Amino acid sequence: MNIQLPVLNSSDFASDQEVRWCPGCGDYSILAQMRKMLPSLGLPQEKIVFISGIGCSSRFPYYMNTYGMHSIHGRAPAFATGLKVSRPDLTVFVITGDGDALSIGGNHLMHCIRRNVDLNIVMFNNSIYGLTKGQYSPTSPQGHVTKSTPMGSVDYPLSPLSVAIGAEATFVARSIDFNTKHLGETLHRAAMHKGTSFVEVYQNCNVFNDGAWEYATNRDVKDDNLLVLEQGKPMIFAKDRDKGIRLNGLTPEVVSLGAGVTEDDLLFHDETAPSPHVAFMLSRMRHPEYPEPIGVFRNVQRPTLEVQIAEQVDLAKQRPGAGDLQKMFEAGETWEVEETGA
Amino acid sequence: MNIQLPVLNSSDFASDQEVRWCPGCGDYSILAQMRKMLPSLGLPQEKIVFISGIGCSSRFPYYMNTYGMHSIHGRAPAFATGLKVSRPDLTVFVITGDGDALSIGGNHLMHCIRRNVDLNIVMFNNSIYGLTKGQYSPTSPQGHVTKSTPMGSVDYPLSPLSVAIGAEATFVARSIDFNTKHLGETLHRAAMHKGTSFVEVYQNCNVFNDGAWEYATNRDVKDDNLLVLEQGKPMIFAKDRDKGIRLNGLTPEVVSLGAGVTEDDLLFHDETAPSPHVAFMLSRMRHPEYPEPIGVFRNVQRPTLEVQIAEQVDLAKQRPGAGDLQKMFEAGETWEVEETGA
Amino acid sequence: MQLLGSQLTQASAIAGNDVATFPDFPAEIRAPRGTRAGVSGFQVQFASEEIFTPGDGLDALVAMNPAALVTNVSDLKHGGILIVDEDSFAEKDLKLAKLKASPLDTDSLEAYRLIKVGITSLTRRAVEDLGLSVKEADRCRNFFAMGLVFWLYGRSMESTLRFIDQKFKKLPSVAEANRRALNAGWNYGETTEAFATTYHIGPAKLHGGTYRNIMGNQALAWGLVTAAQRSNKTLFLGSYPITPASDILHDLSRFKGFGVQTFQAEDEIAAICSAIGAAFGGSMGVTTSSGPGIALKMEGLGLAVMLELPLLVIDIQRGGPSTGLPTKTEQADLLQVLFGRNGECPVPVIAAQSPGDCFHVAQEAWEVAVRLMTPVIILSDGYIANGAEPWRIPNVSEFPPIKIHHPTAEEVGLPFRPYERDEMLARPWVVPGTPELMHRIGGLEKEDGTGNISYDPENHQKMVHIRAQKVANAAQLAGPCQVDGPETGDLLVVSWGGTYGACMTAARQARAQGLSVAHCHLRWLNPFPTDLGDVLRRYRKVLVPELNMGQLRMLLRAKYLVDVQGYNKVKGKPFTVGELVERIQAAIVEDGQAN
Amino acid sequence: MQLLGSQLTQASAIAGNDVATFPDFPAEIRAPRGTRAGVSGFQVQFASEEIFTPGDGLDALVAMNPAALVTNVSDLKHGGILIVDEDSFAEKDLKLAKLKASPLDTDSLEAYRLIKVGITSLTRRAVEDLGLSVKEADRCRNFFAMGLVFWLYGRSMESTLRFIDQKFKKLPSVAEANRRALNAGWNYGETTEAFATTYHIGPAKLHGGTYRNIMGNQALAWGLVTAAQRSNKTLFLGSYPITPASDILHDLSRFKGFGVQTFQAEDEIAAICSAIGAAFGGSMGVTTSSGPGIALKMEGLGLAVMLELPLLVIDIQRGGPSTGLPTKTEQADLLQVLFGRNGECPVPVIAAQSPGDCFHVAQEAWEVAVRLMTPVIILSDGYIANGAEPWRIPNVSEFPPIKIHHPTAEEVGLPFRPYERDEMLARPWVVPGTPELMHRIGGLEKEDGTGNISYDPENHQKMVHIRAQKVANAAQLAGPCQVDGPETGDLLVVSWGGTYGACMTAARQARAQGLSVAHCHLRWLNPFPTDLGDVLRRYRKVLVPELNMGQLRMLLRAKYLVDVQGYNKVKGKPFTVGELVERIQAAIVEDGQAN
Ligand SMILES: Cc1ncc(C[n+]2csc(CCOP(=O)(O)OP(=O)(O)O)c2C)c(N)n1
Ligand SMILES: Cc1ncc(C[n+]2csc(CCOP(=O)(O)OP(=O)(O)O)c2C)c(N)n1
Ligand code: SF4
Ligand code: SF4
Ligand SMILES: [Mg+2]
Ligand SMILES: [Mg+2]
Repeated sequence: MNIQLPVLNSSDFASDQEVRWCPGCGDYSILAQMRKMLPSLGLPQEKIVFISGIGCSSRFPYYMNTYGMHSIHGRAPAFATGLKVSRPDLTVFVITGDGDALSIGGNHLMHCIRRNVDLNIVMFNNSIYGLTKGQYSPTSPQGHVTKSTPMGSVDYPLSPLSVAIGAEATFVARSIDFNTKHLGETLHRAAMHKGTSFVEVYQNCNVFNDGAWEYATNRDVKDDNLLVLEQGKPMIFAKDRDKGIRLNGLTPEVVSLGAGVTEDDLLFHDETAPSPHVAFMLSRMRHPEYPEPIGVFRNVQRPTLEVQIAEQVDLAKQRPGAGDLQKMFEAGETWEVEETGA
Repeated sequence: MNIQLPVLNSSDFASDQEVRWCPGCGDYSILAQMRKMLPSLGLPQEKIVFISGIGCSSRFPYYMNTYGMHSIHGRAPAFATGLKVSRPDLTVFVITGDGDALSIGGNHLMHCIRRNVDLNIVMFNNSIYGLTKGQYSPTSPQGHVTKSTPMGSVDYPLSPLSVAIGAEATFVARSIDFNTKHLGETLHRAAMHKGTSFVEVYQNCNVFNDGAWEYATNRDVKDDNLLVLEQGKPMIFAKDRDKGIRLNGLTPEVVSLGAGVTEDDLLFHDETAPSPHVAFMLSRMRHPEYPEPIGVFRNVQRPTLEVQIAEQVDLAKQRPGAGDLQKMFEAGETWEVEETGA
Repeated sequence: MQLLGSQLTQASAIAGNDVATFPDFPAEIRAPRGTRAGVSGFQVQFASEEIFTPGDGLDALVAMNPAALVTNVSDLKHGGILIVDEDSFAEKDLKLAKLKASPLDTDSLEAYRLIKVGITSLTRRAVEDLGLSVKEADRCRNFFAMGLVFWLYGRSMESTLRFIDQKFKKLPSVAEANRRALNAGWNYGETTEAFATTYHIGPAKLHGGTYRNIMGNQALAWGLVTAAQRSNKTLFLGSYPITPASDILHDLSRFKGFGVQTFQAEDEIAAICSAIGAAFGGSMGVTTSSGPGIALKMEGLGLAVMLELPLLVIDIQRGGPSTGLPTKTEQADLLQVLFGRNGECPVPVIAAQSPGDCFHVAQEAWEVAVRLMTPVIILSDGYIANGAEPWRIPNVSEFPPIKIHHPTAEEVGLPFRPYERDEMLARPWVVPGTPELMHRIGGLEKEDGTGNISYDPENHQKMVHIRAQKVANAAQLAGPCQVDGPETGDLLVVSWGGTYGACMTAARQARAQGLSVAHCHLRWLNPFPTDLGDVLRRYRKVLVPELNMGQLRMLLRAKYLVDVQGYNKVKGKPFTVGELVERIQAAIVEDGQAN
Repeated sequence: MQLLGSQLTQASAIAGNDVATFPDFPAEIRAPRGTRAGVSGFQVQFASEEIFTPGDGLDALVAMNPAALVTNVSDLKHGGILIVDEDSFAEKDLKLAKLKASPLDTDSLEAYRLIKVGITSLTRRAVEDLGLSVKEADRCRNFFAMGLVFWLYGRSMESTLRFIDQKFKKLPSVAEANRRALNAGWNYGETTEAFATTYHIGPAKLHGGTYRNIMGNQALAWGLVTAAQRSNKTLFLGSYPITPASDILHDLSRFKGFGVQTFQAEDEIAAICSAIGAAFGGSMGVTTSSGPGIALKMEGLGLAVMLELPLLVIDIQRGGPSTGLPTKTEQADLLQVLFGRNGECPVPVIAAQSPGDCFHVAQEAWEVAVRLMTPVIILSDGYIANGAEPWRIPNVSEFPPIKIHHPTAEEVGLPFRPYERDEMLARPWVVPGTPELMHRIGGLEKEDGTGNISYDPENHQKMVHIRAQKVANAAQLAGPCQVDGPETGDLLVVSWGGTYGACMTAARQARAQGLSVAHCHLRWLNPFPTDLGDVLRRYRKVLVPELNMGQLRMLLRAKYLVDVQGYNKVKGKPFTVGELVERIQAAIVEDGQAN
């Protein structure tokens, strides 16, 4: 039977709840792109679930006209895992912040990723705890002065994508709140991936950490500071697309094109490389030493957790006697007792 | 004043408690090497602390004649962090298992490593939960049949060293329980490192996962299956030392020496490389595709957490008025009230 | 020893006895054989009448080495039979057990009927010509001991012989060796004159039917699967291994044929959260653990209370606090599961009373969870979990279905109000995938009816009351108190959980002695039966024996202002009937003294 | 608004009034200005007599927009002054507040003395020539309102002018604008005829000395530092941000000059574990959180109980369960902190009664922790944490030292017995680095004295009793009940925590009305004062008002079998004195009715 789905648009994914982030917050843009992207999946709203932790970003599910759960701090991947394993028919998004995902929730994130549950994790990275009003987060740079670090943070920051790749990720990408087109496309590709997709989105918290991603969003400099990864393409960047990334021995270096350096000398991006070590190398390229890569770093296939669990269940169900309670109770040693009227 | 420390030996580090692992367990060997190595640090017993979580391996502190804490499951790095920050004068070891460190404790491990607390973490990897009698662990291979996975585990395993490197580790190494010399040296180097050292030790659980590391311990095959990393040396391995690792494009490959391939064509190991991506690549080389590297993968310097915290405290103490309670109480608006006999 | 114990249990059950067992494992560490810490014990009581405990003092004790002897002999009744392997009392054995002299050489064992048997040498001789190594031969010693005990109590060796065949199918020489050892033991009993008498324990009066032995954790796993089948639900277990709860995970992971999904999570937090996620999706979400792991689940459980989703949280209690005594039993998590969450956060709690009861408790808990849309906590303990008892196999076709309905848009109408309630105050369980009923749930206080976030003071007060009343409504499903004994009298013994058998037996024995004692066992610890206050007040005194410092006692005193007295034991061991009878006697004579 | 409130507090305090405040934040989310969810409130009471609460109904309300008006007007007393910015009642403002019509145009405000002021336009005009944008100009409106209120109550603007200078040092034009707005507000009051009267509140009778305002979390932070200084210890704070506890972390992180180490951990579990690690090392280990985070700390706290190390665990309670109402106040974590751990796991608990009291509580808790070698829990709540009161600045040189001794080998002798106890049952706090006293601690049950692992049943029972008795010994340090009012009588009001002020004021008012009412406030919730049972029994009735469903009440009933009645409110808001007085009156007349 071929059911014709109604064609949905962005506003069909807006819930009736008032959106309550600070004016100017990058979260609005991500929300808009998500709503815009979802119709492209061809799914009715009821087949989609958003699960979040706690944080400004984690208010996201309330604003989506889908099923949703605003759970507890850091644990969204665990709720989502249980849901997806038991309901593989649903498309499940996890919305999380840098504190939610990497501080209290780091372990769940890591295990969800290695198990390759078919979830779409979108981490809003504003390098700050927004909801609790401005403490540093695991992605805040050393020296960051915040409410809890008046003399500057001394913790060395995590690189979210390095963590994800180190945890055996099959899909890893990065985008930017106000780079709406790139963000929409990245969210779409993440949604299409079978397995855990992990997307880091640079998000501006204009109240507690304004301008953290200035170098990547300021019109004047962003092209010089970003390297847009494209599958199979050489790694070229800069406003005039006159620079590229080349491998010098084992180390990537920035080179200017021309004067003896051609595109063929550059690294070519292969998101499907079986080994993650090149994707890991890309995750190490940080501003200002390097242009920061955005786009899909890694995109490979591996059986998903829920499919493997379903397969084992299916296999077990085919065994003789499977699903027969009475048989199970009666297996092994049994004996008869005559009614004695006790 | 120059205090002459008594020269200690291995038995000075043995506590009076009976060692109670199963006969044949790899833990005995690690214990022996640890006791043997400690005198080389030139520290009196009272300056050393062992902190563990829960697991067979985590019984370790009881057997050491040092200070010790057998804490709760997965949290040893957190206890150790508090201890080291408040007592930088102590040398602190964390003893943990693959379940303790990577399952319930994964997040603490990751954050401890990125903060670069000066701790020595030794993870006994037997790819099984020993203490709870045989469930699979985060390092168990897919398909592993255990008490909790009668049809084989479906979780994709973590590579402990990839996780550590992804979490910004400054010192990462691997050794093997019954490779006593290598183990002793590795433990020594880890102890000498300033910052978090993470050492994975392949450990045989002869009761619940016997032979997991057979390929790396069996006299007949181990040399062919292991690549011993040595700083500045080419990556040569195999019983006859006739094979090596060469980079083919971006991918490491096994080559035979001779017939046009010389040592100079091989990768040279540099544990001090500033970027961790080559160390990460090495952490991806797994049996049987590759010989598995043992030794020190990465060894770089970065300020440690406790030193940075101490520095901020010292700095703050030098500020005028620092440490003056009375001044703090009286700062800001105050007013006088006359005694009214109320 | 565990093997010997379970075989004897089996054989006795088949002989028609009622049986009850108490395996006593060494602590988690694999302590060396022969040391005191390495002693593994297994206590079994079989009787020709209905019994509810594995017995108090021992009538007979088999000690395979000095460590086992000294650790257990104090439990042997005076005049009891003491069988020892005299080959295992050499210098090195004594040293391992930290003994200076052999107890066999002193007069410390005078009170018992000591029977020294050269079990090791006899076993070796029995298997001599099979070409086994000494080590292999010595492994058969337990079967020799088993044969001897079987002979002593006239048990049939049939099922054990079958067991040997089965277990060592692939090792025929081992099978043969064990068979021989078993027979040698039996023959030893029959041919030597070591034993003055043998014992005959006739069949117990049990309800007619087909029986099998069942262990507590097994019964829980079976009860869970049965509940899932009855309600036509996929059972999703999110769990993390921990003693003594792991076996439920192990069992359920073998039930994939029933559609069961098991997920060994990275920790207990993820375990409960995954189960809640599954519950949101419409599955039967279950999570299992023991004390320390339960502590970690409390934040997640608080969310489940707010979400008002059905969920089962199972706590197999062990000795605490902290890591405590992981292999020992205790009842000291009651207050934790009732109160261990921030805010006013009520959850129904039910406790299993025996291994077989776990089967029922799992189903009852699930019925309440789905009827009220609430998480429910099941308490069991190490004693129940590893204990066994005969279990009458039910007729599966007689189980009524558990009805669960996931409403559709046609049924509930639009706009959908996810926190609208029925007469029991349950909200509708609408699952993702249901067209038009998209909604969002979460841990912030919700507006009555709509489920929208609300910080309104009046609404908060109202919701707190609704959640409390909803849990209180479970009393309607659970029914009134069950009292065994006179309706009024001198003393009411109130028990909960695994002390059921000991308390009920003690109360009966006391009654048999002419005392006016009744027994009331509470299955539900929250809410209490609505008539409990009345029942308590019908007796001159109330005694609550607990394997903790008085947790139920505190609740009863607070709620009913009755001067409930406690009998408390925190030794990692169950009550003996004898000590309870004594306490009952004392309570009746002594002046009521408030504490 | 928070700014306005704190300035008014300041100015009133300087005028010699006693003051008490209650800031009411919008929920965590930064809700848009002008919406109901975005309303930020600040309640302040100042009086010429000693006061203990921020007042019940409001005498005057300043509402800067329709949302603020409708959210708060119901708290305004009939006849009270209502100042509104009439410029902010345009169509779009009403829409934001979800209002169909302007309340200013209806008769809904008839009961109040409504004073409409064009605050926005007047402010704009006042700063006109400073070249500010409209947005910037509008930011000064609060200062206009402040000026008006200052005039109304005859407060000096001096400290606020100083504050402006200080705060906007780098933005002279903003400073000037704010100064002008403030003056314009004052002048508006003086020149218009809007107000019939002004008010004069004379100085309150307080103990003589130098005073300042102090907020609860600040006082806690100061108390902790003071305790550390008094005991010559390094204060190590392991914490994870959470409302309303984060400010303690913020404050302490600025106290590095006192040697304080703050560690923002990855989560609450790591936070408490790091603090325990620091305690092992000999530091003053502290961890702070609120309900959901406290739930996560319970397993770690259980270990601390076994390790018998001093530790402070601070719970700033908020509305629950689960995420609940994060910015609202509640007292519903009492049972959680008492019982939220596996096994029998007792911990002393102390609760702060007011913002200033936090300073003392922190030190008392630490004294008990080190004297008994035990973790101690400190309860505060959102109301205390953010409330302020005048605080008499103590003379630091008068603080006695808190003596702590870390024994050496010479002192304790060898072999070292880490679980040997002194007369209070405390074990020695030997720290790593001490030669010859190397020892190992952990969460498994320990042998009495040696601290070696022990699974011995008798030993376990003994240790459970010892740990219980040790905590009970804290009662010796805490002293007897303090009763305010007659020694016997009709009613005893028992309170704990942040309801102190309201309960004590209500009891006094009731007494002033001739009722026989006394008030007893419990600082320690575990153990209770040893004379508490006697005290309770001296009154015909006992009433326990709590911002929960009756948690202390349950404990008192269980322990003393006294028919304690509750008055319970769970609305995220403190008690008003008025409702308590009413309840007291009712309790005295009505028949005692059990639960
Ligand atoms: C168990 C627990 N601990 C702490 C908190 C407080 N808390 C809520 S959100 C948050 C961090 C928010 O940061 P992030 O995840 O980066 O989200 P953002 O607000 O920046 O979007 C914290 C610490 C909580 N709600 N629960
Ligand atoms: C909170 C908590 N959850 C679970 C356990 C049970 N437990 C103890 S050790 C362990 C895993 C042990 O595995 P591993 O860390 O690999 O150590 P090994 O025994 O293999 O050395 C588990 C699940 C516990 N003690 N505490
Ligand atoms: S605090 Fe920051 S992240 Fe949160 S809503 Fe405001 S701008 Fe956005
Ligand atoms: S169970 Fe395995 S890891 Fe544990 S002590 Fe025995 S052999 Fe070693
Ligand atoms: Mg953030
Ligand atoms: Mg292991």
